Amino acid sequence: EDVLVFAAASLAGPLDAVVADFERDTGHGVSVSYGGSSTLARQIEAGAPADLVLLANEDWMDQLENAALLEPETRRALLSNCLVLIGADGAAASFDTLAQDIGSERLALALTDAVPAGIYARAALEAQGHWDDVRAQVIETDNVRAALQLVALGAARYGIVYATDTAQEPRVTVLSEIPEATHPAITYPVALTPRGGEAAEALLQALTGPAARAIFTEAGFGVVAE
Amino acid sequence: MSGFLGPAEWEAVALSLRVALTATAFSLPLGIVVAYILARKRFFGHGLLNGLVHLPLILPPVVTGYLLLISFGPQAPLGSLLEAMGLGVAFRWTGAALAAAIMAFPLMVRAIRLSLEAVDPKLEETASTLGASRLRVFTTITLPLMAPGILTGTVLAFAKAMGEFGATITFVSNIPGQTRTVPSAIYAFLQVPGGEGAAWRLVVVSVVVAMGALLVSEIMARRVGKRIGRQDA
Amino acid sequence: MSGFLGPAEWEAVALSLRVALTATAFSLPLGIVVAYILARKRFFGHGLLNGLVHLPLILPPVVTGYLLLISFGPQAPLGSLLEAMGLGVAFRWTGAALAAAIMAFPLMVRAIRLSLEAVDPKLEETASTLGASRLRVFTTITLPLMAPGILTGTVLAFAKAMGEFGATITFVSNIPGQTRTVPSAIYAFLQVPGGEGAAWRLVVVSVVVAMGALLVSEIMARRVGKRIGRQDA
Amino acid sequence: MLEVRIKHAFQGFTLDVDFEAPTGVTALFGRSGAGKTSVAKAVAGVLHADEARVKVAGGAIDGLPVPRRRIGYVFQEPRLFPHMSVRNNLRYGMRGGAMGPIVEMLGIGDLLDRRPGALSGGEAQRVAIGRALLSQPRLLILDEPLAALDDARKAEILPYLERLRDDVGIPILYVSHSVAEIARLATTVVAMEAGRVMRVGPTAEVLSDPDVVPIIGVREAGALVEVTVAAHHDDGLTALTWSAGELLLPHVSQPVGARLRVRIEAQDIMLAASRPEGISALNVVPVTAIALRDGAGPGVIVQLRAGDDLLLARVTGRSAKAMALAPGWQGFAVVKSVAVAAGNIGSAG
Amino acid sequence: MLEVRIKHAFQGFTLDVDFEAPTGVTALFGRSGAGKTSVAKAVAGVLHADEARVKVAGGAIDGLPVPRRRIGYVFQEPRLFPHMSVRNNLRYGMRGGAMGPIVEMLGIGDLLDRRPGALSGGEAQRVAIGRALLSQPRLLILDEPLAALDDARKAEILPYLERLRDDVGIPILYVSHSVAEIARLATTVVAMEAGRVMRVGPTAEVLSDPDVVPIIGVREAGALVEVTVAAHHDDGLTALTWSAGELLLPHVSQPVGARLRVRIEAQDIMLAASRPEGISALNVVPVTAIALRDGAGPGVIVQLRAGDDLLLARVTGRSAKAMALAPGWQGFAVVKSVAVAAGNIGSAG
Ligand SMILES: Nc1ncnc2c1ncn2[C@@H]1O[C@H](COP(=O)(O)OP(=O)(O)OP(=O)(O)O)[C@@H](O)[C@H]1O
Ligand SMILES: Nc1ncnc2c1ncn2[C@@H]1O[C@H](COP(=O)(O)OP(=O)(O)OP(=O)(O)O)[C@@H](O)[C@H]1O
Ligand code: MOO
Ligand SMILES: [Mg+2]
Ligand SMILES: [Mg+2]
Repeated sequence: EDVLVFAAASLAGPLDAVVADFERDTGHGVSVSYGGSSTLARQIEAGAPADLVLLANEDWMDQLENAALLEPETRRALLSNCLVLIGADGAAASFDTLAQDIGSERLALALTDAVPAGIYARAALEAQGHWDDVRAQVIETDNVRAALQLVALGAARYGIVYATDTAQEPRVTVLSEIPEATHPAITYPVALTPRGGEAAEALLQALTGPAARAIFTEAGFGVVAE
Repeated sequence: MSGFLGPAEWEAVALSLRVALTATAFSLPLGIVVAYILARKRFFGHGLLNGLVHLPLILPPVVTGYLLLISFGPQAPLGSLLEAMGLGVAFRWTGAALAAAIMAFPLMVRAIRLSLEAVDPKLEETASTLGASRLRVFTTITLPLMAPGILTGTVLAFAKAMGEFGATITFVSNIPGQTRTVPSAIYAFLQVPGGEGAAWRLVVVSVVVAMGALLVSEIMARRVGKRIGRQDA
Repeated sequence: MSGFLGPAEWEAVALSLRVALTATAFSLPLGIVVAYILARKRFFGHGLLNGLVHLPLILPPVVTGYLLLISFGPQAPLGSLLEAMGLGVAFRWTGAALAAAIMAFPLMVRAIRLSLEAVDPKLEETASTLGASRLRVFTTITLPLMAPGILTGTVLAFAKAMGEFGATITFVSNIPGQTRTVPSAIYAFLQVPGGEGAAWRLVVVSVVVAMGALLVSEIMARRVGKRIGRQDA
Repeated sequence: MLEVRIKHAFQGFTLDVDFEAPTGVTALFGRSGAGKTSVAKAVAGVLHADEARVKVAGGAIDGLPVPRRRIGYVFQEPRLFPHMSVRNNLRYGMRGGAMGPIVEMLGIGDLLDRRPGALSGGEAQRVAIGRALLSQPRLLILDEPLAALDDARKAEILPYLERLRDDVGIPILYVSHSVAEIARLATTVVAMEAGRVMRVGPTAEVLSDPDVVPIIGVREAGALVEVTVAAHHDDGLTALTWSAGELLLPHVSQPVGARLRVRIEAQDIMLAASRPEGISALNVVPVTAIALRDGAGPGVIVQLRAGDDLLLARVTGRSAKAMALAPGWQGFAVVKSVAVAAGNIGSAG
Repeated sequence: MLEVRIKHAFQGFTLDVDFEAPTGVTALFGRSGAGKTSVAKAVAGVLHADEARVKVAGGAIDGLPVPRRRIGYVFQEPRLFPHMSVRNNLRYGMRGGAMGPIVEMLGIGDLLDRRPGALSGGEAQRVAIGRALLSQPRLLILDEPLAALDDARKAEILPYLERLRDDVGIPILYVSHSVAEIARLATTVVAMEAGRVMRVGPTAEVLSDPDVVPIIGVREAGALVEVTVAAHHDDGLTALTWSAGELLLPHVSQPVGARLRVRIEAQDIMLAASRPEGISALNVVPVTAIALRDGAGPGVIVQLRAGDDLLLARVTGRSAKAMALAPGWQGFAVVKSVAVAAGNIGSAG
C-alpha cells in the first residue's frame, strides 16, 4: 500500500530519513510532497490525494479541519521548533539588546505578515519592544531558508530563523536563542486525511515512535510530548 | 555521470524531460493555430484571446498555478469531468506538463506570430492562383516560411518548461516520480540544511540539457534560414 | 478605484510599474545589440553568449535570484563596487528592476532576433550603395524594419517584468516601497488563510495594467505593420 | 470569351474598366501606372476590387475563390517560393502533364535543383512562366512576362504562347509594352489610360487605326494584314498571297495553305509614284491613299488601301509634298521583305 | 576609364571577366544568365567576388567599403525601402542638389507621399532610378532600368541619361537587352556569354561588325555613323552631314554644328543598282559593297562603305543574286529618313 504525505518543506531532511526507515520496516511505499504550508493546504482543499498532512502552521491546519478535510481525532502537534538570532561571520549582538546592537545593519526575516517564521519573529521583536526600531532595516524573504541564505552570504548581517535551519551552515553563528515566551508556540501539526488508510495510520504511528523522535531531535526539532 | 546524481535526482531529470517535451509537443500545434488566428483574423474578442494567452506571463506563477488548481483540481467541475474521463491531470505528471505548457504558451505564440507576420502574403496569393487550397497554402507555403518562428517558439517553450517552478508546484505539488520536476527538487533541496550540493548538481544537469537543446536549435535555425533563402548558399 | 486597494497595495502597484518600465527601458538597447550580435555575427563563444542569455529561462527563478545575489549582493565584489559608486542595487527597487530585466531578457532578445533575421539584407545592401554608413543603415533601415520584433520583445519583457516573482524576492527580498512588487504582495497574501481577497484585487489590477499595455502594443503593431508595408494601406 | 467589368478605388487612383474580348489573346496595353496590373489582379481575384464581374468562356468566375478560378498568373515580379527548389516551384501547381517540354522551351533544365535565390533576373522570370504554364490553367494571365528576357529567348517563348492560343485554346490576358509582342500574339487589344479603357478592338483594327498611333507611339505604328502561305521557295523565301497580290518573306515555318497574320510597320513602307526597278526590296504593291494624318513632328501617317487591306505608311512631310500625297493618290508601296519581322508573323488568331 | 577584372565561382557558374572601357557608357550585353548582374554587383562591392579589381577614372575602388564607393545602383528589382515614403526613398542617398527636375523627368511627382507598396511595377522602377540618380554617384550602374517602362517613358529618360553622360560626365555601367538603347547610349559594348567577355569595343565598331550580328540578333543589326547637324529646315526636317554626304532626319533638337551619332538598322537600308526616282525615301547614298555574310535564314548581311563610314544592310538571298551583289559591287543605298529612329540618335559619346 502506498502513502502520499504532504509535508512542509522545512521538514524535508529528517522526514525523509524517517520515511526511509518506515518503508524498509513495513514494505509500504511512501511519497512525500514538500511545499509551503499554504500551498499544500490549498491543494488539499482542491482535492489532493494526500493521506497524511504535516504542516508548519496551525492556522492552515485549522482551516483544513474546519473544512472537514482531516480526521480531527488524528490531529496532534508533532514537532516544535524555536527561533534563533543569527549573525554573519564576526557579528556580535544579543536579542535582548538587538535594537542597539543592530546599528544600521539589515535584519533578514521571512515575510512577517505571511510566512510563519516571519510572523513569529515579528511577534518576538514586538514583545521585546524592538520592532519599531528595527522595522526599517528588516528585509523579508518568501521563506525562512532564504533569510538564512542572506545572512550566510553576508547580504544581511543579522537574521532570525529556526534553530533547525542553522545546522550545516558554517557561515552563520547563532547569537542568541529567542525566548519561547515572546511568541506563540511554534508547532508542526500532523493529521490523517479521510483517504488515509492503514498504511498512513502506521506511518503516523511511526512518526511519533522513538526512532523518529531520535531523528527529529538530532535535526534540532523539539518533540511535542503527548 | 550516474554517480553524479542519485536515483531520486535522475528521476527528477527524467520527469522534467518528459514534462518539457510533452508540454512543447502538445502546445506546438495549438500555438501555431492561435498565432495564426491572432495574426491573421480580425474579430470581436481578439484582444481578449490575446490577453488570455499572455496571462501566464503577467501573473505571478503562483497565481497561475492557483488558477489551474481551482480549474483542474479534482474538486472543480472541469477537473472532475476530466477525472471521470480518465484524463485527470491534477497531481499527475500530465498536470505538470499542462502547467509548463501554459506558462510557456505566450512565449511560443509570440515567436510564431512574429514569424508569421513576416511571411510575404504575395507568396501565399501566388500559391492560391496555382490552385492550392487554403490548407495547402498554409502547409506548403506559410508553415515552411514560418519555420524560424516555430523553431524559436519551440526552443523558448522547451527552456521555459524545463525551468518552470511556481505554477507547477502550486498546481500539482511536488510528488516524487509524478510531479517533482528538477526545479521542484531544487526547491526541496534548498529547504533543508546541507541540501545545496544536490541542488547545484541538478542546476548543472538542467543547464546542460537546455544548452544542448539550444545548440541543436541554432544548427537547425541555420539550415532553415538557408532553406527559406534568408541566407545565401 | 482608490477604495478598491489600500495604500500599501497602491504602493506595490506603483512600484511594479516603475520596476517593469525601468527594466524594459534599460534592457531594450542591450537587447537590440545582443540580438544583432547573435543574429549577424559568427564568432567563437556565440553558443556561450546565446546560452547565457537563455539561462534565466532555463533555471528555476530562485536559482537565478541566488546567482544575482552572489554577484550583485553588497558583499560580492561587483556588488560592493556598485555600492561604492552609489549604484548599489541590492535590496533596492533598482535591484528588482535588474532581476526583472534579466528574467525578461531572453524573451526580448529572441523576439528581436527573430525580426532581425526576417529583414531583407538586400535592402541594407541597397542603402549602403547609397552611401549610408553601417550605423546609418542600421538606424534607418534595419531598426525600422525590425520594429515588429522590438515591439513584441518590449511587450513580452514588460509583461514578464510585471509578473516576475521568484528571482526578485530571492535577490532583493520584499521591502515595502522598495522591492515589494505586486507579485510579492500577492504571494504574501496567499500565504495566510483568508488572504485571497486582497490577492485577487492585486491580480485584477496587474491584469488590467498588462492588458492595457497589450492593447496599446497591438494598435502600435498594426501601425508599424502598415508602415513597413506588411499590410496594404 | 472574356468579359471583364471592374471598379476599384485606390487612394488617389480609380479603376473603372469594362470590356469584352473574344477567345484568344487579349492584350492590356497602356503606359506605366495605367492600371493594367490592377485589372489583371482583379480578374485573378487577388485584388478584391470594389466591384468585379469576370466571365471566362461564358462562365462567371468572380464568385469563385482564387484557387478554383484556375488562373495561371505570371506576376510582374517572379514571386518564386524561396524555400523550394526550382523543380518544386514548377511542380507546385501541376495538374498532370509533363514538365520536360516546357522546361526545355524555357531553357531552365540546368536550374532545376537550384534555389530561387541563386537565379538571375531572367532565369527567375522564366521559372515563373513555367510554373504558370504547368498549372494547366483555364485562363493565363501574363504580366510583362518577357520584359527581362533577351530577344533570342523571347523568340523561343513567343511561338509557344502562340501554340497555346491556337492549339490548346487557352484564353490569355497579356500585359506588355511591346507592340511587336502584342501584334504577334493579341487577338484583341484593350488600350488603357489612367484606369479607363480608351479603345477595345481586334488587334489588326486597333493597330491600323491612325488615331491609335499616338497611344502606341509613332515608331511602333503599323498595320496587320492576313495572308495565306502560297509556296516555299528553294532560296528560303516563302510566298504569301494576300488581297493585294503576293508578298515574299524569309522562310515561314507554316504549311502551304496556312493563314497567317503579318505586321507591316509604317516606317518600313516606302511610297513611290512609279514602280521602282533594280532595288533590293522584293515587294511592291499598287496602293491608293485614303487618309493623311499629321503625326507629332515632321512625319505624316498615310493610310493606304492595298487590295482589300489597309496599310499604314509613315513619310516625311517633305516627301508628302514632293509626291503630292493626298486622298486618292495612286502609286506603289515598297515593302522590304526582310523588314517584315519574324517577330511580327503569327498564326491568324 | 573603367577597368574591371572579376573572378568569382558560384556553384555551377564561373565568372571570369576582364575589360577596360573609356569614360562614357559601358554596356554589358548578353543573354539571360550570362553574368551581367553579377559583374555589376561585384563592381559595386555588394557581391564579394573571389577576385575583384575595379578602377573608376583611374582610382581603384575595390578596396573601399560599399558606402564609400559612391555608386548609384539601380538594381534589376526596384528594392525600395518599404517603410519610407517615395519622397524619403528619393532623399535617402541625396548629397545636395534639387529633387525637382529628376522627379519631373521621371513623372513621379504625384507619388511622393505614397508608400512603395502602393506603386505599379513601372512606377517603382522609376523611383529606384530617381533614388540612384539623386545620390550624385561617381559611377552609375543601371541594371535593365527601363525594362518595365513604356516607350513614351523611355523617351523621356534616355535623353536624361545622355545628358549625364555628356554634360556631367558620370561613367555609367548599363545592363540592357535592348540594342536600340545600347546603340544610343553606349560608348563601349561588352558582350558577355556564359560568364566571359566575348567582345569589347567601341559601340559603333561592335555593332557594325557582321560577326557580332549573331550575338545581338539579326533583327537588331545595324551600323552607327557619326554626323554633324548642318541645318534645320522649315518643314521640320534636319539636315545632317556625314562622310557620305547629307542625311535628312525628322527634327533633331540639337544646335547646328553639334556632332551626333545615328544608327541605321540593317533592315532599314534598301539597295538599288541605279539611283531610284520618285520615291518617298529622301536619303540615297552611293555605296560600295565590302563583304557579304550569310545570316541565319534567307537573309544576307552586306557590309557597305559609304564615304568613310561603314553601313550594314540586310537583303534577301534572292535579291542578292538578282542584283549580283558581291564585294566591289557599286550602287545606291536607300535609307528612309523616318526609318532612322529618334531612339537611335544620340550625342556623339
Ligand atoms: N495599393 C495601392 N494604393 C494606391 N494606389 C495604388 C495601389 N496599387 C496601385 N496603385 C496605383 O494604381 C495605378 C495603377 O497601378 P497598376 O499596377 O495597375 O499599373 P500598371 O498599369 O500595371 O503599371 P506598370 O506598367 O507600371 O506596371 C498606379 O498609379 C498605382 O500607383
Ligand atoms: N547565388 C548564386 N548561386 C549560384 N549561381 C548563381 C547565383 N547567383 C547567380 N547565379 C548564376 O550566375 C549566372 C549569372 O547570373 P546573373 O544574375 O549575373 O545573370 P544576368 O546576366 O544578370 O542574367 P539576367 O539577364 O537573366 O538577369 C546565372 O546562371 C545564375 O544562375
Ligand atoms: O516568474 Mo517565473 O516564470 O517562474 O518566476
Ligand atoms: Mg503593372
Ligand atoms: Mg541580371
